[in-house]
Amino acid sequence: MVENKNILEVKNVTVSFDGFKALNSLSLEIKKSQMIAIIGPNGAGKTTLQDVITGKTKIDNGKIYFKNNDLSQFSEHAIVELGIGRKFQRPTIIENISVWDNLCIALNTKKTFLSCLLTKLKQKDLNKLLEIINTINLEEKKNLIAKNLSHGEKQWLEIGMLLMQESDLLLIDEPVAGMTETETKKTSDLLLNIAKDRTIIVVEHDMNFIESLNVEIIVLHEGRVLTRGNMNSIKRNKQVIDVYLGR
Amino acid sequence: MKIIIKFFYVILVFTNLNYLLANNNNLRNHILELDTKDFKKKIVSIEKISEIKTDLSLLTLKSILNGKLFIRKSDKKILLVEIIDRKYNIYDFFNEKELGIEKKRKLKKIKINNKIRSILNNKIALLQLSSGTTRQKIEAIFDVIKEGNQETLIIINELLLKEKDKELLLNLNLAKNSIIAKFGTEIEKIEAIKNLSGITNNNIVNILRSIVNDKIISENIKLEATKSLEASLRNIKLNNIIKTTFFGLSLGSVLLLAAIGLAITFGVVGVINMAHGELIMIGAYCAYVVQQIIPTNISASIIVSIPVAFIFTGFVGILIERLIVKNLYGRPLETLLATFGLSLILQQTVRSIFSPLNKTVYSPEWMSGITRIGGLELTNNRIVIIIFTLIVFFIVVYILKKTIFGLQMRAVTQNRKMASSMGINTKKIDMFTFAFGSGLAGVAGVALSQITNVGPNLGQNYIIDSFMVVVFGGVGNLFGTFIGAFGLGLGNKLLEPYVGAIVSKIFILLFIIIFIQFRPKGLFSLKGRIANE
Amino acid sequence: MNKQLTENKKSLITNIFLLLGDTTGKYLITILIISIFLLPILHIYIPEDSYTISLLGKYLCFALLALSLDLIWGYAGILSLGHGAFFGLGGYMMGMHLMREIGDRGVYGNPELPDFMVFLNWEKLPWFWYGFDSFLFASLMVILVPGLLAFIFSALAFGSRVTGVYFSIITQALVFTLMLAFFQNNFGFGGNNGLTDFKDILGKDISSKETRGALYICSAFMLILGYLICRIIISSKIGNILVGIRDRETRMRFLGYNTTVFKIIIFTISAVLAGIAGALYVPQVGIINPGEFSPIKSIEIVVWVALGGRGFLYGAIIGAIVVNVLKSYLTIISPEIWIIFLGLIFILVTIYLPNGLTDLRRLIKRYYGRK
Amino acid sequence: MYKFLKIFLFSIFFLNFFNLKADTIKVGVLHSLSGTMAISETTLKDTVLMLVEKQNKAGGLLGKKLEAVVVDPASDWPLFAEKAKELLTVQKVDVVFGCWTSVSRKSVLPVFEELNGLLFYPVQYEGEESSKNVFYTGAAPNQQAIPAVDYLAAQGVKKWVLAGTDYVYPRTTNKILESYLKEVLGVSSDDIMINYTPFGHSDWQTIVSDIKEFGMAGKKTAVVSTINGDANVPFYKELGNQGIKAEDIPVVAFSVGEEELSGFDTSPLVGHLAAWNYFMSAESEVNDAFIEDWIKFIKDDKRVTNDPMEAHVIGFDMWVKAVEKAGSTDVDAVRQAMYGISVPNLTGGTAVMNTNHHLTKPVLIGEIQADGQFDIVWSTSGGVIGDAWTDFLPDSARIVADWTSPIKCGNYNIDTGKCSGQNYE
Repeated sequence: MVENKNILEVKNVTVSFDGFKALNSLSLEIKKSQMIAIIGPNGAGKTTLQDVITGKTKIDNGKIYFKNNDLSQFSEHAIVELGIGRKFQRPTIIENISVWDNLCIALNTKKTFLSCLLTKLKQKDLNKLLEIINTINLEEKKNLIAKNLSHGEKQWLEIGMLLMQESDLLLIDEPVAGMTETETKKTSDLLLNIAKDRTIIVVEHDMNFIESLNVEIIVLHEGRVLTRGNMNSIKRNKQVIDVYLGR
Repeated sequence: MKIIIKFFYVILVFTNLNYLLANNNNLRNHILELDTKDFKKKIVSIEKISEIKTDLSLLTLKSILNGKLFIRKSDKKILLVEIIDRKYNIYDFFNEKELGIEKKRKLKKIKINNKIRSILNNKIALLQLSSGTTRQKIEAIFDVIKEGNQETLIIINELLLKEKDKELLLNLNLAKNSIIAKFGTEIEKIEAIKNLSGITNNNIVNILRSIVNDKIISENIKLEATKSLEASLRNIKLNNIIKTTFFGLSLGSVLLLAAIGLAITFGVVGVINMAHGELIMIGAYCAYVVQQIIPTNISASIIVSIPVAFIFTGFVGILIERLIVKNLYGRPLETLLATFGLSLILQQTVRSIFSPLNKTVYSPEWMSGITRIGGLELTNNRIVIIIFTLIVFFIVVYILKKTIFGLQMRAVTQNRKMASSMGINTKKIDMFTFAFGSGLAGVAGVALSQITNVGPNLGQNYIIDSFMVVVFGGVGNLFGTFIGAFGLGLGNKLLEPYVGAIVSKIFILLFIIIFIQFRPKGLFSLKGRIANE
Repeated sequence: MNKQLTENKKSLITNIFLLLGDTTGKYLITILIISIFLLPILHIYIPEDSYTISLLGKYLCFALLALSLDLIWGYAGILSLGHGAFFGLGGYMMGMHLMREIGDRGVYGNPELPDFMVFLNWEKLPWFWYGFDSFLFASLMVILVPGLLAFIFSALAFGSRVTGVYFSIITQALVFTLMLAFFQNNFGFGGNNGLTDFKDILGKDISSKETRGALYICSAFMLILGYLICRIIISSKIGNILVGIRDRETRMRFLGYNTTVFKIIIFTISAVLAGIAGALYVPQVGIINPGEFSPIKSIEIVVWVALGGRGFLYGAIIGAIVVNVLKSYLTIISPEIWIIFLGLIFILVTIYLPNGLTDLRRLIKRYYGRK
Repeated sequence: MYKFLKIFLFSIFFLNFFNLKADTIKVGVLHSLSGTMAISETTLKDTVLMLVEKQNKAGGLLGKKLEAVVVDPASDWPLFAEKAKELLTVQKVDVVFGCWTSVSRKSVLPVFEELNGLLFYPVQYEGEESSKNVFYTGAAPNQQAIPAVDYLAAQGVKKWVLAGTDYVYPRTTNKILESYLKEVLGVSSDDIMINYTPFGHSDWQTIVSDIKEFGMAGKKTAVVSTINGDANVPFYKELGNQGIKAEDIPVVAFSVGEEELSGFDTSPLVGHLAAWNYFMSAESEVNDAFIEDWIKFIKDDKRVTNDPMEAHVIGFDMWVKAVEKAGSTDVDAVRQAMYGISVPNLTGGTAVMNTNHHLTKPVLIGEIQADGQFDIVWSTSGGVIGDAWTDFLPDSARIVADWTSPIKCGNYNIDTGKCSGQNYE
């Protein structure tokens, strides 16, 4: 009964790179269709956490359960099929093909060689494409080669690609880094908009942005959870202040 | 009284002169007898010549051996000939008077074949046992061991008394024992054979073998001989193991030399330089050219050509970097194509400048011949090259680790952006790094000119191996290149005795392919940015 | 909106027609088809002409080879410095069949063994020569052997995430290994001399004008086929996926693509195409020997593609043809220094035309555009 | 693009009609000027050019001037075939002088037979071939290998090392020698060591020290080397370095001539042998004249002459003589005229073309001197007739070559009484 409430359970996971413990027996649960923000100083283990969840980095010990599946059993692309999507810090889209094609290849269909060769686009897929390209409001740029997009647009396109995957858990790393005010605003709207029917983990430095999202916050420090709670409680938390002021 | 003395004196002089003249006369006759196609006759007259134990007869034998003794067809005059680029400068054999230049057609060379050559060597050896340098003497002793007999034994005994040099005495004793083992009395023989036990010199081993296989010889001699022989064979086995390792090391050092420049251009600048082999080739030609400029002193020319090659190829490297590579940074695969085109050009250019034929690069004295460590025989040029390689390698390491240039170079390797933001002029570093790598290729070329042919194709034989070494060791990691080179070299040589040259090479290649599967970034992969994608 | 709809409703069939959307491809194929009808007739009716056709045939084989390389390098970003391996293997498979067809007409008149085996005192035919008497078996092998090798090799390499330069170098190691192996006389493939002295193919005299014409037609046809196959692949969704793998492999993985499998499949397809090219090449030049496995030759293939324009299928074809035509002409016009010309061209193109001759075309277009 | 292709296609077809007017006699030269074989073949190209020039100075041939057509097959065997075709069909040459390696010859053979061309092949080779369209002016195995072995045996050699590069010429030669040593000289098989190395093998340490060990064990030993071109320099250097003297273990080579020796310092190698049909040191007026011409032509008095050059000289003179005799350059007429034709060779004798398309030549054995030249220490009294099919291999012993009637074929099987192989009428 616990399981079906929590979509992701990280159970005292440890990862160390030659001696240095990036994650130090870290544990946390995340409920279904909840948006959560992870903050923490550099080296707190934010990126590593995402790496282990997406199977990019192998775990030394501990377990991670996603929808009750032990993720250590799955390879990267299999984990994706389970429904975890990841957005990198720097926008990683396929620069040399059009916006539309980027979304197409993100489309959640059978992803074997043959099916990619033979299957054509179905009506419902097409509608979905159009719907999402609207949500990330790039529809008038859909035939543009992706590398010609602005930084913000690239970020949205990548988010759009995650949406195409219909993943239940999105890991989003610093979405607004280097964005203009307006872009930041748009982005937060976009996230809140898509957060309705899926779980999202946002990793971000920009406090104002997180505040604007106003969601539960997890503070990481030295590879373990320092505390979690809403913005106000975090702001008042002494440890957090120490960590951030570096005392 | 005075008169009488004078008279005697005159007679003395006369007889003496007569004696000498007589000698020279029959020496001349014997030499003229050598003017025949029949080598058996030649042998006879050479025996006769060697019986005249004068300096002139020794000179005769030597000049026959060196192919300097000629006879003028017209007047049957005996001549010494110095051939300096196809010009025949002739001298009177008896009074060394220079007689100018003569046409080849007018002269007749006194030809010898291997049989005569070995006879001559032996005769000269005997004469040289008493005269000549220590080295000559030792060589002479080994000649004696081959076909020693009682008469040589006498000479050796004399020498044993008056020689001081330790090594010389050692070898003399060997020779003595080897002869006694053949001709001595039973007790002497056993004694001698005991002393020969464990010696790995081929001739001595053969003597022991022949004794063992001897039907009529007494049992206890045979027994002793078998013991000694077994000891020797054991040592030979041991030596062979050491030898194989040595071969491996020297092959490794050649690979390292060829690869080290590539490791730098490839690892640091991230340029796949297909013309690297041609840079090596240019280095070798530098050695050739320098030797043309100072033909008199070979050692000097080799020493000089090392910096010359380094600077020249380095300069070529700068040109390549400025004209081609500069435009292609961040596109390593394109550099591969451009430099491939370049390698074609360089090859053909060299071909049209120096002709497609191989060029002679002479080896200095200290790089030829063999060094004997106990029974072990190691070739000098290989020893020199191994040492040279190590020196070069450590200099390179020093430059990378201890100098500003090296520091900046490593900075650029690991994080170009960071480096440039720290105010390092990465463009410049790239240029000098490339030049440095090219220069090293040139140095390698000089070394290779000592063991292989200096021709337009020199480079091609090494480029692939160099790539294998660098990739195997891990791009951008000099130490990896070091281990890679010696690892592959040793592996190749340890396999060769069992499977042969070709198959061992195939195995090595397959090994690399498999190995890369387990360490996709080579033996020692570099953290951070590496020449990749 | 509707436009989008139709544009994206691409079925397999429409794919084929779509390729005629790319003008140059259209031209190429038209030329090839015309040549199929024109050249053999010309060839038979010009009595002096005995080699132009097989020369052109040879170019087409090289074009197919270049095409196969462009498929993996231009699109999936996999640079193989050892594609000659598959070309050569395909060639050897065909060569072996042709050797068997000689039968007892070898110089020793031995019905059992090829000549080179006779004078190396082979008692009996080695097992790996069995079956090559049948053309079908041989042509099956032409596809299987290179395909299988490529599959195993790439499965190993991509499976353990060998990428970039490292992959290129081990492909080079592969081709170099094959060269050394085939050079060995006791390896059973004729050593340095390779396989030669062919007599017939499918019972027809191999040097008759008709056969030559037929071989040309086959080559042209295979080239068209190869082009279509590649075109279908890259104009389908896979085209984008391959580009994705080339530019951002991690992203593709996080999109749920098993990029390894994609790479293996595409690499194998490319190898098979190369093998077929080799098989067509051998009967037209009349010899196959380990020289085809020399690493330098494999690099040359890369140069053709780069010259013609990496990432444009027709570019590869044009590149292969241009370089080899240059080779054929220069080797007789200026035998002494032609290689220097060739080298210069390589350098200039790589520096100034990053997309090869296709850039040239674009430049010309722009030039006329200004007028 | 389309335009370009159109132009290219047409030009190729028109090429065929360019060279129809023939006011000169065309001599094709098919030698690699680039790639690995350039080192050996470039010299032969120059030789032919020199001969053509000389012939033109002497008033040409049949009142026409000779014109040399040089192509570069770039050490690429299929390209050899292509270039041969081009020479014969596009350039319409009347004769071709060319090829060095066996594989290049094998690759052009079908072309010459199909188009009925005429090829003069100047290099010593493994035999086992006699094509209607090829004249082999180099040595056959019985004109090089076997006399050399006889000579060494006479010098008291009891153990033999057969070292060669792994390709067809050494394989065949060694096979012939092996059976010759065993059957004729009665050498036991454990007194024979056979070793093969890849092309351009550069690290000889192991092999040379093996040879040393094999050779120092009592019996007099000799090495018969069929090591090819580039690999020789490192091999000989290693010999010198490991102190193998010619008196201890003589090495007799079949592919090492003056030109190979000019590539390095021979002083450590004095006394090692080579067997050829010509040495630069041969004492004859014609030879001196030839050397003078050559040095004048090549403008470099360091350059040497070698056996394949002589082969081209003989071949060229024979062809000229045959053309004059036939009164035309028609291939069939010339071929008929070639049989029994004789010209002076450079060593003071005469070379005769036999009906098996091989020459009668003297066999010389020379010892390497410090100046990179050979001293001739032995030579056959008269000429030796080149034998296309060796008598020491069971399969080829049964085959003879004779291109005159009644046999009229290159490989006539005595047992079955019929011809096999592609090259019979």
